[in-house]
Amino acid sequence: MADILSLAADNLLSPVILSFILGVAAALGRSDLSVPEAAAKGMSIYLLFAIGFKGGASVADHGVDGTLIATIGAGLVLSAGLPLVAFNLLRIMTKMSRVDAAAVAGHYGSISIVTFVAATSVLQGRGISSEGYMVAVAAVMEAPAILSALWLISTGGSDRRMDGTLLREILLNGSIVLLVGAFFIGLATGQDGLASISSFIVAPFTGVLCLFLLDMGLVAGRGLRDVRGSLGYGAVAFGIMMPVIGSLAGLAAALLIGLSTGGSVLLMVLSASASYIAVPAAMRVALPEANPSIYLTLSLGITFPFNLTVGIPLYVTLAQLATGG
Amino acid sequence: MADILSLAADNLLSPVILSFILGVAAALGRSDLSVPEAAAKGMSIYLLFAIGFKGGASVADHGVDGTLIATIGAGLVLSAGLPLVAFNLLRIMTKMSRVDAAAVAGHYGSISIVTFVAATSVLQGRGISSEGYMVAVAAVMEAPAILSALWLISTGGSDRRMDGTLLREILLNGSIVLLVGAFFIGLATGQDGLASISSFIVAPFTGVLCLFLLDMGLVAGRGLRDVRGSLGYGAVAFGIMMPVIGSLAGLAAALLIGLSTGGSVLLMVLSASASYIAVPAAMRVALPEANPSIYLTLSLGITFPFNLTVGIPLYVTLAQLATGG
Amino acid sequence: MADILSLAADNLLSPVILSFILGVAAALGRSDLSVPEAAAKGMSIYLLFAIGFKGGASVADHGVDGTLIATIGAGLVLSAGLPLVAFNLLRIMTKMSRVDAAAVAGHYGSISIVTFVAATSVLQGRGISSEGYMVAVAAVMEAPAILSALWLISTGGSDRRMDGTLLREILLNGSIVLLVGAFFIGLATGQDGLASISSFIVAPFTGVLCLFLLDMGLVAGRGLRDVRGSLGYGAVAFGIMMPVIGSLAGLAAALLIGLSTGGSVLLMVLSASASYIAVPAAMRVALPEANPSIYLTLSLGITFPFNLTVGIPLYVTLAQLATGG
Amino acid sequence: MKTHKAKRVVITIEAIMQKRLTDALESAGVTGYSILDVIGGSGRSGPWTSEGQISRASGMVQVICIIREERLDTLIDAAFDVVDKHIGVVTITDVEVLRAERF
Amino acid sequence: MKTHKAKRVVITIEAIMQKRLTDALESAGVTGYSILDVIGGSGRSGPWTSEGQISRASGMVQVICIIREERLDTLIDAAFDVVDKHIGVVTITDVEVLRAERF
Amino acid sequence: MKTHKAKRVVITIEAIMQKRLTDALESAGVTGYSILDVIGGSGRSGPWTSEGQISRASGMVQVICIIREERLDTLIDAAFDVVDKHIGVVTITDVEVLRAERF
Ligand SMILES: Nc1ncnc2c1ncn2[C@@H]1O[C@H](COP(=O)(O)O)[C@@H](O)[C@H]1O
Ligand SMILES: Nc1ncnc2c1ncn2[C@@H]1O[C@H](COP(=O)(O)O)[C@@H](O)[C@H]1O
Ligand SMILES: Nc1ncnc2c1ncn2[C@@H]1O[C@H](COP(=O)(O)O)[C@@H](O)[C@H]1O
Ligand code: NA
Ligand code: NA
Ligand code: NA
Repeated sequence: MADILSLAADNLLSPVILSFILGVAAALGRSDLSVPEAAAKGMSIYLLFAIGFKGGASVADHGVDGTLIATIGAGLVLSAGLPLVAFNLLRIMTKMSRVDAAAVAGHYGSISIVTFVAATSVLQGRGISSEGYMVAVAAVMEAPAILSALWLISTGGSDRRMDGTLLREILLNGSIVLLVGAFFIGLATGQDGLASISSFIVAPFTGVLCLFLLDMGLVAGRGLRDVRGSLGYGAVAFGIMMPVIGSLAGLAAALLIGLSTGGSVLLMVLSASASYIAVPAAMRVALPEANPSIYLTLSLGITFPFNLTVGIPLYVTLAQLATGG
Repeated sequence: MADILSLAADNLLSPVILSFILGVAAALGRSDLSVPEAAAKGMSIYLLFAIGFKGGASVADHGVDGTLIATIGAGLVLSAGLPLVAFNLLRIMTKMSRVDAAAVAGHYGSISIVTFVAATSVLQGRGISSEGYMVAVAAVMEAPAILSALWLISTGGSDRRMDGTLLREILLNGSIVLLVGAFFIGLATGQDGLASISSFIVAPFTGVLCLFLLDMGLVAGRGLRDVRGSLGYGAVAFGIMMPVIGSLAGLAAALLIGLSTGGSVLLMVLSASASYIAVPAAMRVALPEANPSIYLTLSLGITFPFNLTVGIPLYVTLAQLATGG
Repeated sequence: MADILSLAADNLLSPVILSFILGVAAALGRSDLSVPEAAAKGMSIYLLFAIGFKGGASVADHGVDGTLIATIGAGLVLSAGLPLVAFNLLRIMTKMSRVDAAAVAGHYGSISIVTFVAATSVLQGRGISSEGYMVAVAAVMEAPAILSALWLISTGGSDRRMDGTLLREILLNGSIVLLVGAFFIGLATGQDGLASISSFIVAPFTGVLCLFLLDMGLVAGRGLRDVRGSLGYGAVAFGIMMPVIGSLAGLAAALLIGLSTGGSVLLMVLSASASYIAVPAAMRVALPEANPSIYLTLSLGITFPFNLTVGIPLYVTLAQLATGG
Repeated sequence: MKTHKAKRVVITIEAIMQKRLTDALESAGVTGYSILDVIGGSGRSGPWTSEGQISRASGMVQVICIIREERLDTLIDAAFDVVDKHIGVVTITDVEVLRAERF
Repeated sequence: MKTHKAKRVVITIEAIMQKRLTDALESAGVTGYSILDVIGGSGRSGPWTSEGQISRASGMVQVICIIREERLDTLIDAAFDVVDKHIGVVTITDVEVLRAERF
Repeated sequence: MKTHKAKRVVITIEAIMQKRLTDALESAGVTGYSILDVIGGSGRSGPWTSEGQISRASGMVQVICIIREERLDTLIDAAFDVVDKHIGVVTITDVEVLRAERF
């Protein structure tokens, strides 16, 4: 316990997390500090490219062990399955409509790539290595949760929510394509490729992450400010409980598969985190009647800060205990 | 004298200053070269974050000596007092209306953070160290000058110019919040924090500053081109005299307090420089009848280039003579 | 031949080229991946500044040999002359109108600075050095081709297409001014200047080029998708033949002048590449009746990818054979 | 100079629906439109801004069509199908245009 | 398709005044508006462009409200208080809207 | 509040022609205008978007002038000279403006 607390304190005292907190504080204090949309999108492209490339180069270097297929499979199952857990929990803990609950549930099955990136940077800071292909697992976990959420709704009525256009949009959304594409470029060019661009994608990475999290903090803080009070206590409690439940499911899967300590942490983080890029967009198209401020505030305003500050150190400690790493 | 000239020549021949000159030349030649607004804002966020963080980390490293409080106090007095000097000088040297003169005066009490950044990079190039907390002094000097300017106007009439909203906007404007926030992050995470992001905020810093000053040159040159002739000789002379007067006031304060040579240079630069971010915005809100092209052209078109090219080497030489450094 | 193929394979397997291919694939697959306009423009400013500066610093270091003037002269002749070749080839191989053919011809006389940058990064990867002033040659080759294209049209009719405004726009367009300006800054500040900003303009250069080519791939792919079928076979064949013809003209000039192997490659690349920044803009102003989708698709959709993937390795091999380097 | 009567239709819609809307317009034979970026706003679902956003879900655009009066209904029907269940404001204004041969 | 009469009010105002304007609109009960970025222009104080600007003082925006005719005066009064001493152009156009239930 | 009749002219034109157009407007004595960025669109030459573009050749803008009715023809003539051979849509709408002293 003391360990978790000191880990958490350590984690909180990093420039990355403090930048996020600065952003939240600035937004709550109604400062006009803001990052231009194009700069924020530019940084997100940088982070996705860098994390994908490094994952691919690491697989090219260490090779793929037998657990790759199993982990991908586990990712698919977690992404598709966790929305069912989330949906039922929401129906019990809150008064949300079926549609809102399904939309929120979809977010929690899917993943937040920034939380994943922050976790890799914590692992790196502690010298804990992880399987390079976890980036690919992150990619496959984005979409199934959306299908589960739409299935949850379609069981209630008869209208088709999913069409070919939407399916293509989900599977080929920009962040998946960039992450997977960079992964394959890293895989194809290996350590030579990495060496040629490491002073771009490795050295300044943590610094860019600071500014990006400053921006995420501003957006999250603005969301919290605008809808303060629009989420009930039940929903807020869900936003903290659900990631813990997800992380435990991820840990169970990691133990079954036999992932390394670092890999276990990352699978936990993927399961625990909630999407705020791909899934909100899909929900706006497929479930326009769901209230975006509910799912965006929960995902970005509650669960994302929780994971960043308390969640990641907690998952690291749990994974170390469970894997003996 | 020969010394100052050779220092000035040295300074002029740096990539940073030449980039600024390139920008001015391109704008005067009516080239369509331009930096997108989002890219310029992105660079300014980077520079503020980096300079704030490095200041905080330096204070964490070297500790605070007894002069901190005195220097902050001096900064407040200089920022609040210099507008009175500027206002009277303007009323003597030019035919500006009271409102225009007060608006301009507010700019000269406040500070230009980019001039400050350029000065730190000159000091670093010469191996002159300075107190890390000068960044915090820069932050406290932004706002008092605005209050002085509004006070100058209110003594003339009776209408209230300042309200709670404006005060909050001034004190929590984005650049102050980012600078101070990054300062505290640097203070809290110290040299470890700095090490983790130094390949982002230290190594490429001078290069980013070049591109940023290219943009500042474009904007300043465009301003000069559009209003050529709208400023009288008196105003132009003011734009060159006032920074020198300000720098001498800053030097006097620095000697009283006992700052290092580097710290003295920076306090001189802060006193000598004129705002073009926070103060213009406040003036548009509080003094809409003041002509923005007067204060923007003076601050960005006359004083900023003067400080960048001639002023900084001059202040370095004066500070070295005065402090024996 | 086997050599060329292995070189080409090597070239294709670099992160830079694979990033371009990823972009094309994402666009053809209708992914919504996109780079914000401001971020793309920001990167292009970075690349122009860095390549110009490095060229200037290299000239400051190695001095100028007697071939400088000759190479500049050759660049002017190639830029002005190649449009005549291109125009006649187009009139033979395609059914394009005179105006469209002239507009396209102008693009092929001028240059693509990104192809040039990609070639310098290939040369650097192979340890082949080149004359630093080739950057200046690139700059002088931008404009003459435009004048040739307008001359081709004016021989047909009597209306004046060129006026003072347009000429100034062409000669002082942003990319020329930035390239030439950065070249002179590099020349003036030399290796000291380079050292002070090399962790900005040298170290991360290849990485930025990857993201920039990702964007170019997205734009090129979108162009290909939108006009698929609008170019006949003749035009497509032209888009592949013309760069080879251009490169041979460039090689002949390089041999006459006695350029190094690296310099020969770069002159070949300049002759082989087609503009998609300065020339399209000039054509929209001077020849509004020419169809932009023809010249943009040929230049960016056919010739640019050809040069990037097959052309550059081919030109390297030819230059090595011819110069014995 | 001679001008001609036409209609200016402005459709304010979520950015994620833009492609669906323009596809529907094109299917209905409306191939002339321009798109403006909306950087913020407010409505029944509260205020929003695009500042610092990376989510594709946020953000709106304005699709502007200048169209002959006789083709207005086709356009409106096509747009309505897409806008119906979604956030979206559709306004129609009388305008005069130069160079009617372009429409 | 049935349309309804309404007014389209466009207020061009300095970016720094945007928050004050929208706060005033909201106090007056006007909660529907969209904001466009103005990237340059010219007026009595000469030409300007947002290119390369970092100052919060530069730049303008357009605040666009679609509103029922009977609520127009409330809006205009609220806007006028803010725009009065400041740079700002206010225009009002007749429009037809689809789905009047939204206003 | 009292309003005054005026015209709102919107000229959608290629970004590279913007300077020529505004110079022509200024020569004709029209010094009030605002510029909006057009981020995409479609016309006879097919669809386009400004996403990821670095070419100066792509992209369009909207130049918006609020002008007194009696000065409309001057404006239109000046604009037409520039727009004539170029891509461009010119629309004119009746508007009411506040503070007519500004025009
Ligand atoms: N009356 C209106 N006038 C202008 N824009 C509006 C209006 N109502 C809604 N909008 C725009 O449409 C968005 C969504 O509206 P709503 O669905 O009511 O939340 C708002 O954020 C505005 O950008
Ligand atoms: N007649 C007009 N039509 C359109 N926009 C205008 C007009 N007059 C002023 N503006 C806009 O308002 C800004 C400030 O105008 P002014 O206060 O006259 O300098 C200008 O830069 C334009 O962006
Ligand atoms: N009817 C229209 N309504 C709105 N914008 C149009 C219209 N026609 C053309 N445009 C705009 O003008 C551009 C060029 O049109 P065009 O020359 O027909 O290809 C298009 O891409 C649109 O941005
Ligand atoms: Na999850
Ligand atoms: Na000052
Ligand atoms: Na060429």
